[in-house]
Amino acid sequence: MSDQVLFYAFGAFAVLTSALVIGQSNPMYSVLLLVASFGAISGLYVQLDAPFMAVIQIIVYAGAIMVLFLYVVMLLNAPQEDASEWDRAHPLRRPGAARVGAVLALLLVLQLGWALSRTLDARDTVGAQADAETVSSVRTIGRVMFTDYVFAFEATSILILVAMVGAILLARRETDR
Amino acid sequence: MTPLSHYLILSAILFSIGSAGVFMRKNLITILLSIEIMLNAVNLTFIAFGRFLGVVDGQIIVAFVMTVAAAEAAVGLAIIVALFRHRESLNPDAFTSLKW
Amino acid sequence: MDLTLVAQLIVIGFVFFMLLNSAAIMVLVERKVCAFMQQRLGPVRTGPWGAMQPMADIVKLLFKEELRPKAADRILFTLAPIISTVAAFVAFSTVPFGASTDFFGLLDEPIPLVASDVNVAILVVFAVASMGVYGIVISGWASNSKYSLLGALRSSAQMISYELAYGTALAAVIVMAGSLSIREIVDAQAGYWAGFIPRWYLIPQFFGFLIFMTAGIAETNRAPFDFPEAEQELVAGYHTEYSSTRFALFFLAEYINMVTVSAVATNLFLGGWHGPFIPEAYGWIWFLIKVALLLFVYVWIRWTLPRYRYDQLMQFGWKFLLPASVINLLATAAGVLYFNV
Amino acid sequence: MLSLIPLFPFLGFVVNSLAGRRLPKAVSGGLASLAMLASFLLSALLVWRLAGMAPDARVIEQRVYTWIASGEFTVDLAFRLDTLSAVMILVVTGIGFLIHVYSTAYMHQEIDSEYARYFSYLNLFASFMLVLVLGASFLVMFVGWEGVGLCSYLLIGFWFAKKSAADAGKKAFVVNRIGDYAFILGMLLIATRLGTLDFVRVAEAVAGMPAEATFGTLSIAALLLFIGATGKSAQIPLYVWLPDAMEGPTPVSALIHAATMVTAGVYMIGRNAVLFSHAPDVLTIVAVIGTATALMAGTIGLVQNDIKRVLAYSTVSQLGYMFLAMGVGAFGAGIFHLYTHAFFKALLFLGSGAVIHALHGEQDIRNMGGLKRALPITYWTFLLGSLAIAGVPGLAGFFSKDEILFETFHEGHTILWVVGILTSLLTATYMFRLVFLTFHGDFRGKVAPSAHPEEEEHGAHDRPHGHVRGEGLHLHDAPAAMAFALVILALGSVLAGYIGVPHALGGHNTLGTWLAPAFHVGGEAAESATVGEEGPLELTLMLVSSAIAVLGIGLAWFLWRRRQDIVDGLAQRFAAPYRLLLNKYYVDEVYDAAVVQPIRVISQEGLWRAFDVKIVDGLVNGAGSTVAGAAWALRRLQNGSVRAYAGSLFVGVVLILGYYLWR
Repeated sequence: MSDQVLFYAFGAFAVLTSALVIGQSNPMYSVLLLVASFGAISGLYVQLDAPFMAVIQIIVYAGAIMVLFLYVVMLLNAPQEDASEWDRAHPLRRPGAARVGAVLALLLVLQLGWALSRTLDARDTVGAQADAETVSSVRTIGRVMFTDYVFAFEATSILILVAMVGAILLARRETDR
Repeated sequence: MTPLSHYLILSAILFSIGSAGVFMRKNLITILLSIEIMLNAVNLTFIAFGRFLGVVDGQIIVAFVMTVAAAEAAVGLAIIVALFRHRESLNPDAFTSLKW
Repeated sequence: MDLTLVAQLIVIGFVFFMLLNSAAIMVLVERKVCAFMQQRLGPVRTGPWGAMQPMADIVKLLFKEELRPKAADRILFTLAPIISTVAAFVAFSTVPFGASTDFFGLLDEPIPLVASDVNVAILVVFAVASMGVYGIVISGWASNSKYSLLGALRSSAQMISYELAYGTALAAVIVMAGSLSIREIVDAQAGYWAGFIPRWYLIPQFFGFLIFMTAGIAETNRAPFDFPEAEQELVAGYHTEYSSTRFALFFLAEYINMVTVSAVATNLFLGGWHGPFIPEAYGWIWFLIKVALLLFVYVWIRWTLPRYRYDQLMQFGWKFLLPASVINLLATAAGVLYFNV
Repeated sequence: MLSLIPLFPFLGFVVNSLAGRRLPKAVSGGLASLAMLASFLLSALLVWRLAGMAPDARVIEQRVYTWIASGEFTVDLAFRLDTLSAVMILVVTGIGFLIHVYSTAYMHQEIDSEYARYFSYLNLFASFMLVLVLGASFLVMFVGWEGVGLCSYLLIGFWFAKKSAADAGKKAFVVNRIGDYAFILGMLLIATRLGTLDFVRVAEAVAGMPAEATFGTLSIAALLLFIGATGKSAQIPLYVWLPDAMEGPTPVSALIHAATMVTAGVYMIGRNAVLFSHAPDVLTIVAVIGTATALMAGTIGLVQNDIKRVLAYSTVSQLGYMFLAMGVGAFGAGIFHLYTHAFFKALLFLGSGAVIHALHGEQDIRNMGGLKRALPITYWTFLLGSLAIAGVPGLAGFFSKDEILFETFHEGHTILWVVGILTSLLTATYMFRLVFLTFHGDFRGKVAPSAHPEEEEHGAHDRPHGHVRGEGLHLHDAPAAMAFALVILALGSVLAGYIGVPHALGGHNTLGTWLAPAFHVGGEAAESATVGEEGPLELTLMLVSSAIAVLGIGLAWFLWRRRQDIVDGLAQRFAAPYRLLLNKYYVDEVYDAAVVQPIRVISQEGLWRAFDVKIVDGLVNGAGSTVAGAAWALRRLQNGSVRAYAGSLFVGVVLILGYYLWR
């Protein structure tokens, strides 16, 4: 039962923080809240017997990507959203696109939930079919990743390289040329 | 143990929050953050299913997703910085023309 | 089993206590060592041989006035030091400091001398340490002052840059030990080569060790990489605006990080609690000795080497240290494949 | 081995065209000449080998590779050397070599790059000409056929800065295209009807059929081919380009527009002797046109004042002779005349070139005269050439021309024979008019002193040695290289005839017998041997034509040396005909009115103004504006708001998901 409790705790925290990320207007807070929600999600990973991915989630997402975001926020000195807006207000009370968006999001949740209720039997638990060792072993992950997924791995590495070059080229000042 | 569907519903909620954020916000950075939320929601389903089926493939795909997310963040943020240099604004509606 | 729980709690408390005190002790050591290096006496008034100096400092810090700039962001300004300190403490939580003990037979089965035993411990250390950046960045941003902001940017950039070399150096050891659990890594270093050479990874991974320590010093923003506190340029860097307890927290975090890096280095390269003359059960003594040695090296370096220039630092990190660590990793992997150790 | 003959000049062309501008004149010129010499020696060797074979089996073939293979119709890139092409390659390479040597001196005042360009063209021409001659099938021949056309265009327009030269080049090319068009048609007709393009197989196929009494397929094919020949060999109606072609450098006129290229048509007919002899009507046409051309060109040549133009018209008329021979079925005689004519006409052109060279570009004979003493070598060689072309007994022209006339008479074309005789009278007359006006009498030109500036402006170069003082005029005779060519060719035009001494004169027409097998398919008897019986008749005819030649010379002497006034008087009394001749029967003007203008109008008003502007451009612009309109419509969607895009995408997701859930 304890893991149920943990699941709900983490889940609630993740949902709350994510909601707050898009719920308020200060990008600085958004980033930090997102980090928090990542923490919660990595907790869920631990729950799913994927400690490795949990740690990687922290290192890569929280430790690298989010720092990058934080950086840009600081670099641009995080302008609040344009004054001509009603960000202080609750999302649903905004006119136009925002409200539509909220409605659509709700629709999507309902649809997905419905789809799940139709496709899955709610009773079978994640751990029902396989035991933890099969998925928690870093060794297995490494072996599979570098055998079955080696091509994807190489492709990703090239993608990273391209992204790096592109980022440097884009963020460079024109006067450098 | 927690039912698989709970995880899926949770990720569905997260995904919807992210997607709602994409066009409820008027700040490019926040929009990118929302995209990250969506990616994480997807990751969660991957890992949950991987655990459910007892295979590591889910985790591996998540690793790839993270890599792609990193690349996307790097390039996206670089673009944002470049844009911000042109217009002192992060409002996506300020960038409706392809060149100026 | 209650006893086990109690013992576990005792261990955790012990770790917490040691870390708290490490800061105090390090302050004294630092000042003394620096004084001797500069032909001075250092603190002498407070207590015999100035031993009470840390107490005095703490009292002073605690009784100072809490200052917060008007334009500062209240929440984050308060949050930043907490994040740093928590990260520092948590980082140590998975670092074992001794062999399993049964507390002189009190327990029926021995418990490991570590706050929490995880099978990916080393990654956890790494991950939590990387969380420390947030404390610095947030503090720099929240205190809304140029010096703080610049200091924060610099130090975070520095930490991120050096994290890569840091992690790669770790990876080399992991490859050799074939495990992510610090405990297993340490046990892999038990025993001797040719009867007298200890099987520490220091020997096969000497370059790894150098890289690791260099990156570690940079990670903890210590001289000669102490840009956040480059007084001449940035007053005091990211904690310029901080005073009293909050400042004390940053202070504490810095020293704890030093201790953590030294402890990890001890476990990964110096054979942890393994050593001659002392029975396995009291291995933690060896551990303490080694950590103390490394900490002394920290202080030694600080008062010996001048500070780098910032661009030099970045150049060094990206253009030398990272490639070197990668080469080291590849060489290690090749060796492991070849000798299939 | 065989393919090397055209290859040598081609290599010369490659080198000179790629590296020429960097090479000094000595190298580029010497290289070109060496290439020609090499292929001449090689040809000589091969012909020697050919002579060693059995008279009926004198053929060397080389298949380089299969060029076209579609179904059972195949064309090989093959070369064939038989008795006919043997004569041709010797003429082409031999005279070609001499003219290359001559050019090294003649073109000396060009700058290096131009010099190299000139020689690269010349080499290219030689190589194409050899391909034409050696080609074993219509298609291969056509490659050379087109190639020489191209080179002639390039070389006529060599001084393209001069508008007249550029125009002349274009004119030559266009007129040639007309002929080539007919040639292609004939080729295709043969390919479709006989299923092959190889000369031998065509000949065999044709030999199987009876000669066409009425005008049938073979006749059409032959006629089309002949039209092509008229284009290339400057016969009525397509001769107009040749006189203008004199804009090119004189050696070019000598090589291309006198010795080799223009004879391609004659060669082609000889090559397809069997085909033509199976189309008697066409043969008659050939004979008539040849004679008409000969006469007309002769009359025009009588009054022209440009030294080179006179020679050009004489070339046309001599070609007329050759076609006459072909027309009366005396293929051997035609080729014989081609061969001798190559010598003396090349000689004459080179001589005129020497004169022009000496006078720094002066071409009008009215401004010449009395150059005999100034340019002895040129004079004597030129004189020999004139005698030879006039048909004075013992010289090359005599034998070939007489053989033609005899064959004509013998075949029963008496009218043609009369016209031929008349033409030969004309020939003798205008040639010696040229000689007298140029070399005898007093110098009529404005005294071109040795003042250097003027020479510079004539672009002349001034060598210190080799200057002869004549009439206080400062001239220099042909320099060594030119003199060499002149002398050799002079010897040629004296001796060349002796390989074709007719039986009547106790000789036994070696060339005739040598050539005979080329004009028949395998077994048929060489009938040129049967000429022998007519000995007495032939002798009488010879006497007649010799007399005519002498008469013509005398007439020229009388008119232009003694009684110039008579000439002027005639010119005044018969002003209209005189102007008619002077303006070459206004043929150019007629063509311009009849062909050029209509075409221009049609293309301008019809094709350009109407079709291109209205329809083509209309389509293009229409497509453009359509796209633009569509884009204008679609642009409404592309409002550039990121969140709008995201929203539409999101709506799509929700809808699709909903659809799949509902059903």
